[in-house]
Amino acid sequence: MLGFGILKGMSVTLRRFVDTYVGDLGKFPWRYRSRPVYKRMGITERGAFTIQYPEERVAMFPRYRGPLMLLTDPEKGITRCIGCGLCERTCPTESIKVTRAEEKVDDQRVPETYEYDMNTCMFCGFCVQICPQDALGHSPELEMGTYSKGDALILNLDQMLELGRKHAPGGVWPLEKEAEPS
Amino acid sequence: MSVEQVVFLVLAVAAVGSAVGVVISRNIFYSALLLVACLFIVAGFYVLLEAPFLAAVQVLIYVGAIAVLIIFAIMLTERMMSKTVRGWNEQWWIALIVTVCLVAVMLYVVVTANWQVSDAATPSDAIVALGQTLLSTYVLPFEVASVILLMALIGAIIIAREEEPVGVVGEQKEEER
Amino acid sequence: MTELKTETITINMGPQHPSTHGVFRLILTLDGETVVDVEPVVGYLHRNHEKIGEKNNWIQNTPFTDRLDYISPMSNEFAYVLAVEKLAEIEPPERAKYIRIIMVELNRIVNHMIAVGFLLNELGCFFTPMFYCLRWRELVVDLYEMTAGSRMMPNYFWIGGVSADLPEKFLPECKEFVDAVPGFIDELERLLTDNEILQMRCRNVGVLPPDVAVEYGCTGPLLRASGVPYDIRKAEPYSIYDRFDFDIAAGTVGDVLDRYLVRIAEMRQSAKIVEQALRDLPEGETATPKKRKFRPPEGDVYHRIEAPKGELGFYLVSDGSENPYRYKIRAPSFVNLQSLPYMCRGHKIADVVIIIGSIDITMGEVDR
Amino acid sequence: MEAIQGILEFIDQIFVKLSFWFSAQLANFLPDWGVTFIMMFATVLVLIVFGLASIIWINVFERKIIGRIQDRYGPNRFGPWGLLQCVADMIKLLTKEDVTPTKADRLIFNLAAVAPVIPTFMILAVLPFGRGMVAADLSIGYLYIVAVGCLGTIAIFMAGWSSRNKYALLGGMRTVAQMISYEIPMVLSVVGVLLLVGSLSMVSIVEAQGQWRLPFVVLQPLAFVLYFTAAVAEVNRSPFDLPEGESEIVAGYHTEYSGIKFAMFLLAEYINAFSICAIATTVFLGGWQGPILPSWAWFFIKTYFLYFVLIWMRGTLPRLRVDQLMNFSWKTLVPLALANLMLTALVAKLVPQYSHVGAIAFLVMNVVVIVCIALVKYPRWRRDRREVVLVPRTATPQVDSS
Repeated sequence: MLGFGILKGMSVTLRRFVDTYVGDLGKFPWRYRSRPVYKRMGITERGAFTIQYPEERVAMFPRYRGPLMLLTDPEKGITRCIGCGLCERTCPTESIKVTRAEEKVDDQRVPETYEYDMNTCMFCGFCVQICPQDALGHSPELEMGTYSKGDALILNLDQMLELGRKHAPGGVWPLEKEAEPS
Repeated sequence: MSVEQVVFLVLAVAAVGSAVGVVISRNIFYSALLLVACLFIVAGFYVLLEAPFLAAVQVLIYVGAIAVLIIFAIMLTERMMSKTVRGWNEQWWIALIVTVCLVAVMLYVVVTANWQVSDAATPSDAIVALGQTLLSTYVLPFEVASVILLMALIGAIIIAREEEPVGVVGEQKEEER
Repeated sequence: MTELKTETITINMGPQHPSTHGVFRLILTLDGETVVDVEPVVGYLHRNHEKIGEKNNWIQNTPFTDRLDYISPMSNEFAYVLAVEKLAEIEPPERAKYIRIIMVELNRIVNHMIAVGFLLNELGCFFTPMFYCLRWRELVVDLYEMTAGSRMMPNYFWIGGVSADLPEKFLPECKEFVDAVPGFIDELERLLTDNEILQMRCRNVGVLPPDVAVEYGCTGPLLRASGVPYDIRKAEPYSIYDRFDFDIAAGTVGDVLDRYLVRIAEMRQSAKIVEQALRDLPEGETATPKKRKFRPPEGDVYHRIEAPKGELGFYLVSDGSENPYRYKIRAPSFVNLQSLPYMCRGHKIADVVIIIGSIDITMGEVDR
Repeated sequence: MEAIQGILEFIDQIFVKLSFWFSAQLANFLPDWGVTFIMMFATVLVLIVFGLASIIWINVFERKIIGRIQDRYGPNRFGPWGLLQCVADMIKLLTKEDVTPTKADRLIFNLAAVAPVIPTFMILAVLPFGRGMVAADLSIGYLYIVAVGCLGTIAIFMAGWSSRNKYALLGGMRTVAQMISYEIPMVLSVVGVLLLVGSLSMVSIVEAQGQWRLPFVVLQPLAFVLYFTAAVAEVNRSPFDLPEGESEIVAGYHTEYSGIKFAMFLLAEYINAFSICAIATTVFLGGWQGPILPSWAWFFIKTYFLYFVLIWMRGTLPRLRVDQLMNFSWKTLVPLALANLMLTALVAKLVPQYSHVGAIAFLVMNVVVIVCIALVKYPRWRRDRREVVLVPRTATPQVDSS
């Protein structure tokens, strides 16, 4: 009636407007936090909520389902994968191809080739859950952009092992278990 | 030749040119736009005659309102949008006769009229004087004009009104089902 | 002069149009700005979902259901998983049941926030309420990511439980979120509910009388706004909905304003349910042991849930093999969209946009 | 003390002095008419450069404020604090392909892209930016603004028609209907002020407020609200941005325009929005009058404050519908403007001018009008309030589908 509703609404937006500046003051003079922040923003926190991406980087949640990586057993120094191919069979989009090597290493079967096609992967996580050896994990990688689709997004065995060594030196997934001292 | 005369000549040529354009243009939308241009140039004449008030009113009413209405009407009328509207029809000779007569009368007036030249300077507050004159000396014609305009408005509404008001949305739907 | 003859113009609204919620085409016949007829054209996003479902085995289907109504993935999974569990007679653990309820109700809040936000955006609020709503959606998808690992396509529900237990930080953060929801909704209402322009725009626009709504098979907030308090959570309680105390919001007129208000009221009720579920959450297992494949007995099943957009049902036929023999989805958006031409006729072109917004469709679900 | 005043005076008049100095320099080697001509040309150039340059900050200003309202930062990547964002946008627009649809009427299509910019710059000519800082103090000031303002209608209509696009046509039709309807309350609401001033000249309007020692917004608050509402509609800004309502008719009349031609429409829109704020400042907020700060600073402070309100409204309010828009103009704004005009005339006749009694009388008059409207509207608003029904427990409802 008579614009009171309009004024009420405008008071809300004005408050938000002022709040963003108050929030900025809180960050002063480090407007861009350079270290990764765990919490994207507080639930009751007010103020601007955008993350200034290249400067501010949010740490991924430990369970974040990124591209697959093959985990390495830190004690043995070889991968945990035995090349059984269960992941290949459970994958709904047929993105994984594994072949098993003829000879064993350290009394353990190992894969000869592993081909993971990120073009078709839907990141459902079935392969990780089904793996009997717990040899697969999701890497917290998120900048996997390339200039072309196709071969650039197909990872082979070495690349996946590399990802695993980089992100999960302890050789366990989810990464929250990694943090636990055991 | 003074600056005023040069400006007058330019304006006059532009005005006549656009007026001719209105008549001979095949595309009726172009005609309408040229009419706008013509009316706008006429406002320029008023400025030249040191009657800025009249110029502003000319632009406001003729360009801003009437010309827009004309364009609106053209655009919303069927078949007017096509680019080849014929410039004449069977009655062209009647129009020619009427036009010739009109031109003759106007020429006669122009030639025979006694054009008075006033030496008095234009009053600085012409608007105030104009307002006072309109509401004192010429109050009757002013009021009559407004009444006539009002009648025209009401008449237009009555003619355009539909006899049966369109039902409310809900009612229409009742029938459909 | 009884009637002025006017010419109608035909306008293609979509497939690329800012406010058709995806690739959706409307053929509008307009008389001036008044809509004479509407013909919705769907199918631009068709991707053989049901056929893919027959090719996949029973377990592999869950991540695909996320892609149906991508605004509320948890509800889709919930419906599918419940249907398979009903078919195979699997009973998930208690804790998993509560976790599911928490997720699905959070999902309802998110979905309604998106619906309300986009509706207001289509009313011309230049993204402000939408950004406020998206901010809150962000909080919920953070909770999803924390738990399931993915924001939009969580693939969290399993046949026989959920894929992982809740992480440590989930409970306090979820509690904090649920406590903050009513405050946020109050702010949203203060922002626009009393706004004169919104009231003018939404009042008596796109009225859907209750009997017509039932005839069209509308469900969800659309039906409830028309004044039919029908909610599957109450009408035939599935899972453990009979343990919670909540109300059904129903409108009185059935116009866009009512749908807006009903959605807002439902958000409050959902927050209430999550609160109760968090309070009663038992300890224990969250899933039956995982398998790669399983074979349900022969037979068919139809299970429906109250998804945020309406009745979401899965009809599954099993021939005892690893794959479903038939996999059919009753998608609420698709059915609710049928009432669009009825609601639009006689309104202005600007109303068509907000009526689409008030139905709350997701093209992923309509076209499948 | 006097020294300070002298400095303030100098800063106040710095632009005027600059222009005198410039013309004096010219007079050294040019005849009289040459100086006049060059000064005219220079003034026009300054106004145009001002108009173009102000886009650069107005645009960033607008986007940053909208961003802040929406809990975002707004542009902050290009230049310090993102201030050069507009430059980047301009480069993008200039290098874009200039598309003309095949079916479009080429001549008018191209002409229409330029046409709306001309009247917008013409309006700047009569705005007093500071004490003595006006390009042309026309005796018909406000009438000139209205007359020139209505030229934009035709340009937009040309754009809508010549695109041969149905969305553009709808947008064009909406624009014309809207602009014609809102011109009337816009003019009528200011007439009350003109009545108090007794002149149409923008400079006299500002000076009259100096004589009252009050801005007219105190004497005519209702007129101010009416003017601002109508003017916002006149320049197609939110919540009256129907001609380009992006959720309904894509982009309205400039749907088919791209690249530099699109930039021209944008330019016209921003300068128009600036102009209405400047006019409102001049007519209602006392123009360049204010203590201590130089006059032009006051003018810009007030104008940009109003511009902020404009952006604020854009960030908050939903859009009206076509028929409601027309209703609002003809059934609300016009009658109120007329009532305001008649009451103002009455009060102005009864009370002495430039007095406190007069000011109080005007204020009381406005309060009475507003209270009357409230009394009429309140019962209906109470009746129309809508709330949802909460049903605690139901079985499957039985619907009578007969």
